[in-house]
Amino acid sequence: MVEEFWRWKEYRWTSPDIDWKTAKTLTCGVDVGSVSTQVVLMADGELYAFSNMRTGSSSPESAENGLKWALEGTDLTRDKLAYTVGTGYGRVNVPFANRAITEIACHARGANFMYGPTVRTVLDMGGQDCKAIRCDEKGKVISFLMNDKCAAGTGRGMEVFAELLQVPIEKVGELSFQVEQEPPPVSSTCVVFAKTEASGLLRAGWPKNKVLAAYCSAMAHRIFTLLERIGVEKDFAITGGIAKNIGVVKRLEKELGLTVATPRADPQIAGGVGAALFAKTLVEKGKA
Amino acid sequence: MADKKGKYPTEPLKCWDKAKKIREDYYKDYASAHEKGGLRWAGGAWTFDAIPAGLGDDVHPITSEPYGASCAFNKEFSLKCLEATEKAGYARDLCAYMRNYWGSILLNQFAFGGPFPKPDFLWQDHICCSHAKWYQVVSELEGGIPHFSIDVSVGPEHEINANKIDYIVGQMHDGIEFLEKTTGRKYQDNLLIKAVKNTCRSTSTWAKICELNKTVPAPLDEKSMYSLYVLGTLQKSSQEVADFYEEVYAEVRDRVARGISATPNERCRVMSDTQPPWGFLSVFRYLEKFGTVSIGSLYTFGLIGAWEVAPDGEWVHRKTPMEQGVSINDRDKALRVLTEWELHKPEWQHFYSPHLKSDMMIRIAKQWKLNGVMLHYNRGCEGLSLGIAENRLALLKAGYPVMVFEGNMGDEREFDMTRTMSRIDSFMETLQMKKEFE
Amino acid sequence: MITAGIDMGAKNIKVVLLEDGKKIRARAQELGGTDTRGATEKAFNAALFQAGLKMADVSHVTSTGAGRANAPYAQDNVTEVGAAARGAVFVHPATRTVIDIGAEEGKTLRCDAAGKVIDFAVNEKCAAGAGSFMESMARALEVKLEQLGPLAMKSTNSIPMNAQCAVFAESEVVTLVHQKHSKEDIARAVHDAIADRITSMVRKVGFENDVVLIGGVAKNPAFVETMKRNLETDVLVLEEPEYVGALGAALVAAENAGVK
Amino acid sequence: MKEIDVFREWKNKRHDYARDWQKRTGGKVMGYFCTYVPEEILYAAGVLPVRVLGSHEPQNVTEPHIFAMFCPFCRDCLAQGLKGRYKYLDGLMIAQSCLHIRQAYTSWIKHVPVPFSYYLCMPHKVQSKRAYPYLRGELEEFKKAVEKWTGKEITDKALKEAIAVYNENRRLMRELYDTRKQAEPPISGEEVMEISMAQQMTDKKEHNEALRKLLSALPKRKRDRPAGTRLMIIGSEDDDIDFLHMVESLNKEQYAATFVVDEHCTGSRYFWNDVPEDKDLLMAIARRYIERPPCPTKDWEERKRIPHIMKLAKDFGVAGAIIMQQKFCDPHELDNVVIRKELESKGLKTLFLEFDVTVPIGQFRIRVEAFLETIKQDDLF
Repeated sequence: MVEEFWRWKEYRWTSPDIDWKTAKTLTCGVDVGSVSTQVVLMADGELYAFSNMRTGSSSPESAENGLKWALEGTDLTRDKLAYTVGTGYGRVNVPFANRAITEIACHARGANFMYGPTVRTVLDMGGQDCKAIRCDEKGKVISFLMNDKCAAGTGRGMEVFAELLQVPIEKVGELSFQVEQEPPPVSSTCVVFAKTEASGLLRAGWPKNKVLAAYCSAMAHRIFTLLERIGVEKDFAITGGIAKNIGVVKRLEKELGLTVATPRADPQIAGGVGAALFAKTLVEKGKA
Repeated sequence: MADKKGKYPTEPLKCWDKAKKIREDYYKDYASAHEKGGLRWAGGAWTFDAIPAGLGDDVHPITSEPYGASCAFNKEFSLKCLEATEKAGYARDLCAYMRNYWGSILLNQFAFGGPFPKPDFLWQDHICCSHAKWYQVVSELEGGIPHFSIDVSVGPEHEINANKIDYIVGQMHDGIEFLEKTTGRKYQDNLLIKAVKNTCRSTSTWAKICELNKTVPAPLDEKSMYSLYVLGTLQKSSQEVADFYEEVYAEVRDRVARGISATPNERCRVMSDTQPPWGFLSVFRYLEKFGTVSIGSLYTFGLIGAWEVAPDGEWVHRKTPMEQGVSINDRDKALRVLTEWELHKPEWQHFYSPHLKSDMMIRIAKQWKLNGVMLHYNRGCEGLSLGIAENRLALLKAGYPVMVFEGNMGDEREFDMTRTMSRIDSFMETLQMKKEFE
Repeated sequence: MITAGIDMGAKNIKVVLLEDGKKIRARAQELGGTDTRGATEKAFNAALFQAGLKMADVSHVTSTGAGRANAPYAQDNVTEVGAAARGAVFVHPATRTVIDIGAEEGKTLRCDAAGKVIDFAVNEKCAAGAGSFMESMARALEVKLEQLGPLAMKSTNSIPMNAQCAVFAESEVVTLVHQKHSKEDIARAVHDAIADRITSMVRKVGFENDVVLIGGVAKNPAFVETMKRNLETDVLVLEEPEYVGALGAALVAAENAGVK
Repeated sequence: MKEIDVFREWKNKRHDYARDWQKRTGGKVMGYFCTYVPEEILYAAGVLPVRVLGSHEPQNVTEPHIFAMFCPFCRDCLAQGLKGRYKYLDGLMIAQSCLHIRQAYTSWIKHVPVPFSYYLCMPHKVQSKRAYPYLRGELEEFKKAVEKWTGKEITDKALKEAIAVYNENRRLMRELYDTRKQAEPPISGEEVMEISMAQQMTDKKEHNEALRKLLSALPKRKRDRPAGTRLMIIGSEDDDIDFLHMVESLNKEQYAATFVVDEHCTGSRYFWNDVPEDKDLLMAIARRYIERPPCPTKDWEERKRIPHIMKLAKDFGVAGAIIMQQKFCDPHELDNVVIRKELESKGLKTLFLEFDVTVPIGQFRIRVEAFLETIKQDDLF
């Protein structure tokens, strides 16, 4: 295949208004997910720079590349980083991390920073799993739930689907709304069978957008039932890649009957942010 | 392709409307029992409903399995119930009937309109490993309702002995004490005796009706049998059901006499197994396109029917104790008769060994002259799916082609219509059946 | 007389042209993609071109496969199960058990000498145990699909794969990579996982020799080896395994067109 | 330590042990499903009861026999039979509990015939006074059947001795569990699980001997890691050693944790109560099995499991409970909702995990670490 529709844009960012040299503590958070890797650099607990890229088959390399890229253009060097926390699926394979903390704790903490202390429920829609987290005003995890054994309703599932329909993944959301009326959701839960079902719908003459709509609403509903099981309390935040897919988010909001809080930055980096913040706390507590 | 008209005359069932009415009244009576100073109780379709009957004629039950099936017919409502149950933390693979029923309680919505009418007590029996626990949960969801369940898992019919019967009858006596204590009513043995006789009569008569389906062409197809047998699952101990079954028997016998067929183009006879996916009974209509009729199943025959093996090996209806000249004149005797009668229930035998079920199925396949068997691997009921894979092997060994399809009697999310249809297409091909009309 | 069989598979569309129900004149396939009708026309024309025939020469067309109901050109259709049996017995008359692994469905059937199906099973609900599973695994291992088999052949020891969902298995593969297992061993684990699923299905139907393998995955030598090991019997791979379904349909077409 | 290795050895080489026992004693070996089997009667007849457990390997032989909606454990057990791992059994039996395991039994005796097989109709309504005379009667029948099978009478003397050996074994196991109440238990949950498993596969006399040696050695033992978070396992059948090992070997600076008690049938439920004193020996045995900590299939109308679980949690100073449930285990699914509510209401965190025979360690690890963080995450805030 020449074009890879599932591939989303990798990028990096540096804060225009922070001078790291004036910062007391510089910390780093590395979130090596099954699909994407983010490296977040924070100056005194403020977002300074980050990189967001796809995870390769080797976590250590992904982490390394992520860090290099995050530092790129800033004259900051890694030796200045007081403490690094690794998180995500490859958290134990981050060579330069001082400690590993689970993505559940990090996403709750990160959401607390990015969406504010009023956040009580966090949904992390990652590459391969979907986590519903209840947390307190400090971003401390009270309870959590993860989807099991089946990948329907995950980022990876969405990629598979974008590939099948040959629609760039960033476009899936908006296109899914370009339909006369909302179709019934695809019934299959299995990612692969959802594909089969979709091919069937296409054969039956459904336009792509309508199929996308059916898939997005199926995904939204699956996530909804997961959230129902843990109980949604406001404010409600979404982190992870899918947070950027309005096709799913808008439909989920409709089912929940509440709107999702708006983040200060790309929700995909929440895990990394949480990790960097934990790093800061650990430094301050002299645990580093 | 031939058209829908076939070589056999067909006719709608006369008893249809009455069946419908009995069912509607049943749920009305339950819901409105309190208005008339009566009582409401809930339990399973297999419970000894003859026993609470001794509390008075104004005591009305609701049996959860048929209720759950009624929910399943309404896909939208059913989905709401199922999701409410999941939200409450109950697993998706639990009994689909109960998940619909629990959901109704959680949503406080009665499938037949209005809020869910809370029962005064729970009266159940226990043979599969969850039966009594279903009502443990019901009691909890309803904020604590008195609950009594009777353990009947004492082994297959050929092992019945005094010790086993005493165990069950003993529990029944305790149960009657429980009923008097919880309701504050005086228990009336004469009503019990009447109800026990009705139980034997309705279940024996239902078997007689099923026997008539040995006829070629079959006077009844399974789809219509469902709407008739269900009454037995509602209240097999009621006079009304017992009498009604005798009417049905007369009508079906008349159909046989006049050569009336359920399907105009019967060329191939199959049976199913376990509860069907209730939301998708159209599967049975689909079979007709191939000139194929499902004449029933061990489920439709044996859940409510009482059977015995005649000296010539034929499977025939069980003679009632009254026909056998047994006199029932006190509580203990009534309870013993009821126990023995129910312990012969065909659908209770396979709980101890799937091989007993295989034997019964093969017997049906032979005596009802079948060409093949469709097994519903039912994710909604572990009790009736118990050992079903062994049944499949045994039927194949006996020379009957078998089709397997996975589904769920009460959770439409686990039934895939398209895949099942294509499965049927392949199966019909193997039976050399061609579609006769679209 | 020329008849045609079209196999509307979940991934590819295959066409076989048959002469007098005896001689295969052409085989062609196209990726189904989103425009199946267009793809079918392409495949059909390619086949006609190969055989130096025109549309008008084809007297009967029968379709099979997931999308058989809306196949262009087809006068009638036959189920995948029926087609697979007919095709397999035609190519290899001693066939009694057919294992067909398509992109998203695994099937097993037992049949008689005439290609009449006696019993069959299709994998339920989950796609582990199908070709697409193998594809996502290859992707997770970052190797080409064709390389997966040969890699597995080089494996020295077996590691169990626990995840069954195609997508979770991907992450398990990544985990195994992290645990420094060799690509060879992981590739084998993938094969074992699928082969176990398929073997379960085959045992359900019960197998009789000869056992033949059709469908795309049949071209994978490692998979064939694993199946032989599991079933402790020989498993034959028919020539052009992915066309057997379409061939079966073409045979049915010939029959329906009255070829003796 | 060597006093523990012996149990691990027995567990790992369970088949060799049984075959060797057969040779040594000339006695019969009875495989059994479900811990409601009255082993005392078999032991009195000179029979070695061994519980059939799975091997936790992927397998492809049970699909034709058991529909996939039944629990992985019953399929794994049947696989052992179909693969011929238990060829040496002289008999196979089951005591009635759940539908799932029953299928392993019924398919096994049909496709892998054994000289003697028995289905014991253990009552479900153990909360009814009617269960006592009934079970006593069933045991009477069972005793006769065993006597017919072994060709020798089971004397009261033999029964008394068997009961004594079994009660001794139960006492020693409870003593072992008591050591886990210490702030720093001398033994890990993984090790205890190996001992409990061995307990279900070996001659109780020999198991008692080994237990005594272990108990006298334990006081001097120090583990190489802190106990950390004190965990309880609540579960359906559970012999997932790999999982316990994973949890108890997580990075000890951050995630130190130890299983200090359990409530499932491959653990405490199996030995928690003794056969009481009773002139009528069969009634004594009946009472023991009726009054033992119940399997959910028998825990109704009242829920007696819950107070028992809460007491264990209190006595062993538990901080969190991991509910390990075999996928599709309906009886436990009908208990877990209330059990979790009860534990959470007492401030005990719970983690629910659904098990298949093979454990996807990766997927579980993240859940367990996050769970431990929710119990002890204060250093992060």
